[in-house]
Amino acid sequence: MGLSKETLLNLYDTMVKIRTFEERVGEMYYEGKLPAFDIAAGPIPGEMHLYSGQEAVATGVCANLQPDDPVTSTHRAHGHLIAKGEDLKKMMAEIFGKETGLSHGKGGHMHLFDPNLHFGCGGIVGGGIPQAVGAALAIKKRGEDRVAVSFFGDGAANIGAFHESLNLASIWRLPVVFVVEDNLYAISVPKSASTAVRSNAERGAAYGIPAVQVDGQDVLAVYEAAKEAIDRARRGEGPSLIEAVCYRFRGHFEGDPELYLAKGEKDKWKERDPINILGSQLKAQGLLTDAEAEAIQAKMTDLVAEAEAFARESPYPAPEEALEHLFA
Amino acid sequence: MGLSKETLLNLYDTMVKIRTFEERVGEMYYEGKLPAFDIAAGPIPGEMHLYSGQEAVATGVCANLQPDDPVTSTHRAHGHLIAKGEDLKKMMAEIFGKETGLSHGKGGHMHLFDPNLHFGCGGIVGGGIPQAVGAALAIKKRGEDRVAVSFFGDGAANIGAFHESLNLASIWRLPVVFVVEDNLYAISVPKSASTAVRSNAERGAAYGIPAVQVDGQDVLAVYEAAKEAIDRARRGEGPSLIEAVCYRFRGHFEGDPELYLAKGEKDKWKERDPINILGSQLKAQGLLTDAEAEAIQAKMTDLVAEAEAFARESPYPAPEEALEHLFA
Amino acid sequence: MAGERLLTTQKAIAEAIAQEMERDDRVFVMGEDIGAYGGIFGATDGLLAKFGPERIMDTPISEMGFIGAAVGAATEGMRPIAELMFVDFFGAAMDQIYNHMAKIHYMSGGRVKVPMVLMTAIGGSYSDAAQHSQSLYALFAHTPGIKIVIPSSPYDAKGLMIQAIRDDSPVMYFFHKGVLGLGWMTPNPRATGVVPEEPYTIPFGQADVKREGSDLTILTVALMVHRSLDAAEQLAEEGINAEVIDLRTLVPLDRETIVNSVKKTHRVVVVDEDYKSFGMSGELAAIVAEDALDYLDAPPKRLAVPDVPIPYSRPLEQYVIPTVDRIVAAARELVSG
Amino acid sequence: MAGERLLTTQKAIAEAIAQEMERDDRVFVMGEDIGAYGGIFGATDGLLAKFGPERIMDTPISEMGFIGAAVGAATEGMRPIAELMFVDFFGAAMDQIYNHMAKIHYMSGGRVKVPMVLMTAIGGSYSDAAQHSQSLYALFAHTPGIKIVIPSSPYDAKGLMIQAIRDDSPVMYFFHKGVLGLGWMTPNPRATGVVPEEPYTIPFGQADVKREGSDLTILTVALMVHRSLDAAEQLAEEGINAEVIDLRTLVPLDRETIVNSVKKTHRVVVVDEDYKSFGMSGELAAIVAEDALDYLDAPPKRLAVPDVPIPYSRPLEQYVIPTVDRIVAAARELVSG
Ligand SMILES: Cc1ncc(C[n+]2csc(CCOP(=O)(O)OP(=O)(O)O)c2C)c(N)n1
Ligand SMILES: Cc1ncc(C[n+]2csc(CCOP(=O)(O)OP(=O)(O)O)c2C)c(N)n1
Ligand SMILES: [Mg+2]
Ligand SMILES: [Mg+2]
Repeated sequence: MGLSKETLLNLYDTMVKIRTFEERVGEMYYEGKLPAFDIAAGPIPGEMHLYSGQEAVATGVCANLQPDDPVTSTHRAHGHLIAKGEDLKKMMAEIFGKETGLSHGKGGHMHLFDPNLHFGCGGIVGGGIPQAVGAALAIKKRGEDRVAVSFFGDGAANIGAFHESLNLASIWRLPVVFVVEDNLYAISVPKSASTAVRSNAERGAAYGIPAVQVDGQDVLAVYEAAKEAIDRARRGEGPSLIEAVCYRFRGHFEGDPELYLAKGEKDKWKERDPINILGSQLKAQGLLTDAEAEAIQAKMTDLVAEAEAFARESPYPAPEEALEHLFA
Repeated sequence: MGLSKETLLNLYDTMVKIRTFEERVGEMYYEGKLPAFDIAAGPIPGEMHLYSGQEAVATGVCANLQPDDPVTSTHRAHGHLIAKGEDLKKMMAEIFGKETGLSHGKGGHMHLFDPNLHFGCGGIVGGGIPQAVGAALAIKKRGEDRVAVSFFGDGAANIGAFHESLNLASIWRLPVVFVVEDNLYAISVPKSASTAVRSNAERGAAYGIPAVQVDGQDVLAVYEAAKEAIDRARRGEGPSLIEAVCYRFRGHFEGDPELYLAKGEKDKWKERDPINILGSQLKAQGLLTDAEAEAIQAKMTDLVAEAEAFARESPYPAPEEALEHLFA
Repeated sequence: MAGERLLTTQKAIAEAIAQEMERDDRVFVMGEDIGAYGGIFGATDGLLAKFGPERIMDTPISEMGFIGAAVGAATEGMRPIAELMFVDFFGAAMDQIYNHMAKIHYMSGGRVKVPMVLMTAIGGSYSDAAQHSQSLYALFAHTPGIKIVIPSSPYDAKGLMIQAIRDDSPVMYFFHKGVLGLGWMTPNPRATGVVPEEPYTIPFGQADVKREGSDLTILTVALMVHRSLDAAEQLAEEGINAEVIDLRTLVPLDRETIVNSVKKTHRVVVVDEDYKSFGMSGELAAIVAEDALDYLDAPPKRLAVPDVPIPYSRPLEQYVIPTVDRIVAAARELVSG
Repeated sequence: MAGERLLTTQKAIAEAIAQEMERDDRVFVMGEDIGAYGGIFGATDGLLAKFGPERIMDTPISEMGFIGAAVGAATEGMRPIAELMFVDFFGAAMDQIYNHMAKIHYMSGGRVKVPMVLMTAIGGSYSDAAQHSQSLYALFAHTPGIKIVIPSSPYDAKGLMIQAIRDDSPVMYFFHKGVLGLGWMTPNPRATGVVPEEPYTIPFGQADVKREGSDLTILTVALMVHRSLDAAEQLAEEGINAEVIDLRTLVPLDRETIVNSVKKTHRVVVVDEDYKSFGMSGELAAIVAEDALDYLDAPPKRLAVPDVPIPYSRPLEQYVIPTVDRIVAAARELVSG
């Protein structure tokens, strides 16, 4: 495809940023919860779904987006929001439930919103898909060349909202790209037990929507497929579907015993770490040295540490604020 | 296909029976409502969706079914239930809201149930589809060779329940046949404005389900496609989808101004009346004379008149019965 | 007389939408059969011809999809009106209504707005049976984050619709089929009334005392306002003076008007076409008990659908949905008993 | 001591299901992650190994589909148990729950039975935020045709689950995450208790007086039973004797026990983890006003989520979900005020 060095290094940066954020959140999550795990305790209470392993998908797609392109995401949203360009401090503060967070602590890890980045997500599987269609409808009505993207999982492709949304997007020829992140599981249920076709790309035809399956560990493959789909949408040629086959390196959520995995399965996938794949390519092409890679990692570690410090030092919202923001 | 004369005449009989029933209901519906139409007045209050024109679909499918094969239907259910073999008296009494009706007057025209015929329907588009999947699941669990059928419209194929149900039926390889009655409209919205594919048969592939489109005005074509699908299900080879292209000869419901129809459209379709199509074939093959056809019509007129008399003479339920049957 | 133009409630709603669409090009309508058909209950009658298919959009039967799309369009700055043809179909869309439309503003800490109207038809009494006759407003009033509007008159219908469209929060607007003045419904003289031509708004949270009285308070909404007014006329002949309060919006609720009326009359009956238990009638009785306990001369009474689905057959349906006669009887009992 | 076996609520539920599955081969379970995972909240823990994948069926994320399939299997004579992982997801399945599961028996004039159990997790207090912390039982209790069961103890959980499975009507069985005794939730000693090994049933419609008292009545369910008992202990130290009534089932509702208790204590507070308005707290206050008005020494009090979505941040969440301290304060105010 001949991407510029800058673009390639940006992709690498973003993936490292996401991974670093997620792994640090994953560590902090257990603070205060052990030895007898108490989900309500510690600086980060509640459920926690991390994105480690899937970085190539968010990164490859969002590299083609502008800040004002609407994105809807899922319960596993950190990676998408970081790739969209969010300030880590506000994100982390929200995950800590602090006043300085994106939603002043009301949303939390599963409900990250930023109107400046036109980003929303939520904890209901399939919930974001119709909303991306609606965002695309708004774009089309205004005659803009923005494009909406909806990220969701292989599991979500079996819920009714998927069907209705793809059909609507097609009949109205909307500028929206549906990105199925096929990480092989919906919690413990493997795709083979939940999905009547091998690839959701086969479902595009049921809506007259161009659809492809790509290697979701290969950020360049994702980038290319996304570019094609997003450009098509910007040109007013309607929706597309991309299924990116990927893998999550942590449990469905933190604390997942992962008893449903085959022995050695995860290790095998870790050999296809998206960061290493791009890193090796860049190094082979002389675009990245080991020292540079270390510097990138160090930079991201610092950024995440700053975000952490910000979140820790920020105050909690006053309890009575619970009653605010019900109505606009 | 070489159907026996008996089978062929049964198909003819059933279609005439449905048509006669529907047209008479359509007449009686206006009793007491005019001159200023009042939907709540007359012997048959409420909405009324008639099946005239689509008789070949119910008839061709149900001719392959046994009384204990579960069927779920829609708001336009009379035809399916008659084809399934229901007693017209109890049906008519229910439509009149009488104590002697199938549901003692509690259900009405849109909610016809008969556990003896394993028949259910309802007024929510898409509502019956998952229930047919569940019936098929029960059959499979018991190792029976029964088969479940779900009838629904072209409009219903765009609701989420369709997607979820077809996927479930496929992954569990259930004995269920999905019959899409494509009568070109969902109320006023033409299929072309609602459906991203030309035929819902194209959607079978999204679930790995064999799917065909047939001429829904030709009862023999429907019979043949249904036989293949139903036999496949009975053999334990899983679900199928049939889209039957047909046309409703009356409005969506009684009182529909039908302003959305193209001029002359309905007349053209009436030239393809399913009863006439089969009638001509039978006559051409010497299996039916004009006199026999008239006799069949007379018999059905009598049957419907008997049902009408029964319904009219039956008492209304006592008001307090409204409080009964909430729980089993 | 000038300004004394008469309209049906249905036409008042359609006019409100049309005027707001003219004023604000972010407003558009989505729903099933709202275009060529004009909406099954006429709420968009004539609008397709005026505004074209880009702004009056017929949808497939995909309630989750198009109501969710309305949410997404609203968060992107449009002001959609979505029609759910009958409230009874809410189950096909409830996730978007409940977890998204109602909650996004709050979950975003007030940063994202969802300015949309979800309008829907409610009510029975014409034998449309268990899946097409429900009222259900209490179910949505129980949901934090949705304003609940239920007009009973042409005048209120127009003013409340314009208010709803201009509101920056999600509003559910319930129109009862029996108050619309449709040509094919049971004739209802109260469904036609004076409606000013120019746009106007009616603030939410202001109950309307549709009839003043001193002997008891009737709290109600929608078609039951009409039946309560009819009942009040009959009661007046017996010397019983009923005050009839049309709540108009359940969220926000005009607690003050309710409580003051009961403090004045000392007796209250809630007349409700929704199911009885865990709904509006309980909430209102509870409010009265909380705020006017010492003023009550009799226990609050509740007349509502007695916790069964709406049956089809006419005598059965008439047994469960409050009628003028039963309102009269309840009021009489309350005052005398 | 013989028969004094201790179990957590979660294990009591799983045992109840297992025993009924052994007794009746029409019983099977469908849901997301109920097989190898054993259910996110352990309600089917160990059952896959015992009964195999034909009877413990993992489903795709297709709530409308598989809950509708449970309805269809039930009408065909099976006795399915469907798990909706969190009640918050009901919106994805509500049409099948509301218009079909709840109504088919009635609409068929009693001819078709829908013997199924829909079990689901409720409740918050662990920062799972707006879409994973709701209680919502009132919303389903408002729906005619569903029995509503909400156990708070291991003993009740087993007996009520067996009763639910044997019932010929649809039953919704709500287990609060905080009463299950899960190893990864905030420890709760009341989540472990004596549970007989043999199967037993507890009839629906019988509230359980979990603590007798004379000064006020606390009406509640689920985790709020535990918090109310904790509050009652604190109140006892102050000389206030609270009666704590665990309603156990909302439909049918044990009106008699409620009313008799209030007639005895003359004061009532409803403690409710669901949203305040148009819900359980209103219904119970209304019932008390209807049937025990003259016995009330003070207006009924309602402690519930103050009509906002459940916020994520700990101090915010603790502000909206009733805590022991706030129950104590409300009771104190009620008795002294
Ligand atoms: C409607 C709904 N059903 C079920 C759940 C519970 N749940 C949360 S995430 C999840 C699995 C989602 O799988 P997938 O879509 O593949 O995304 P992944 O977690 O693999 O990223 C489930 C079942 C939910 N949140 N919403
Ligand atoms: C979930 C739901 N949405 C909308 C409706 C209103 N409605 C009743 S029938 C109908 C059209 C159905 O079209 P189709 O499925 O093609 O069946 P047909 O009427 O043509 O037989 C609509 C929109 C409904 N009953 N349920
Ligand atoms: Mg997945
Ligand atoms: Mg149709």
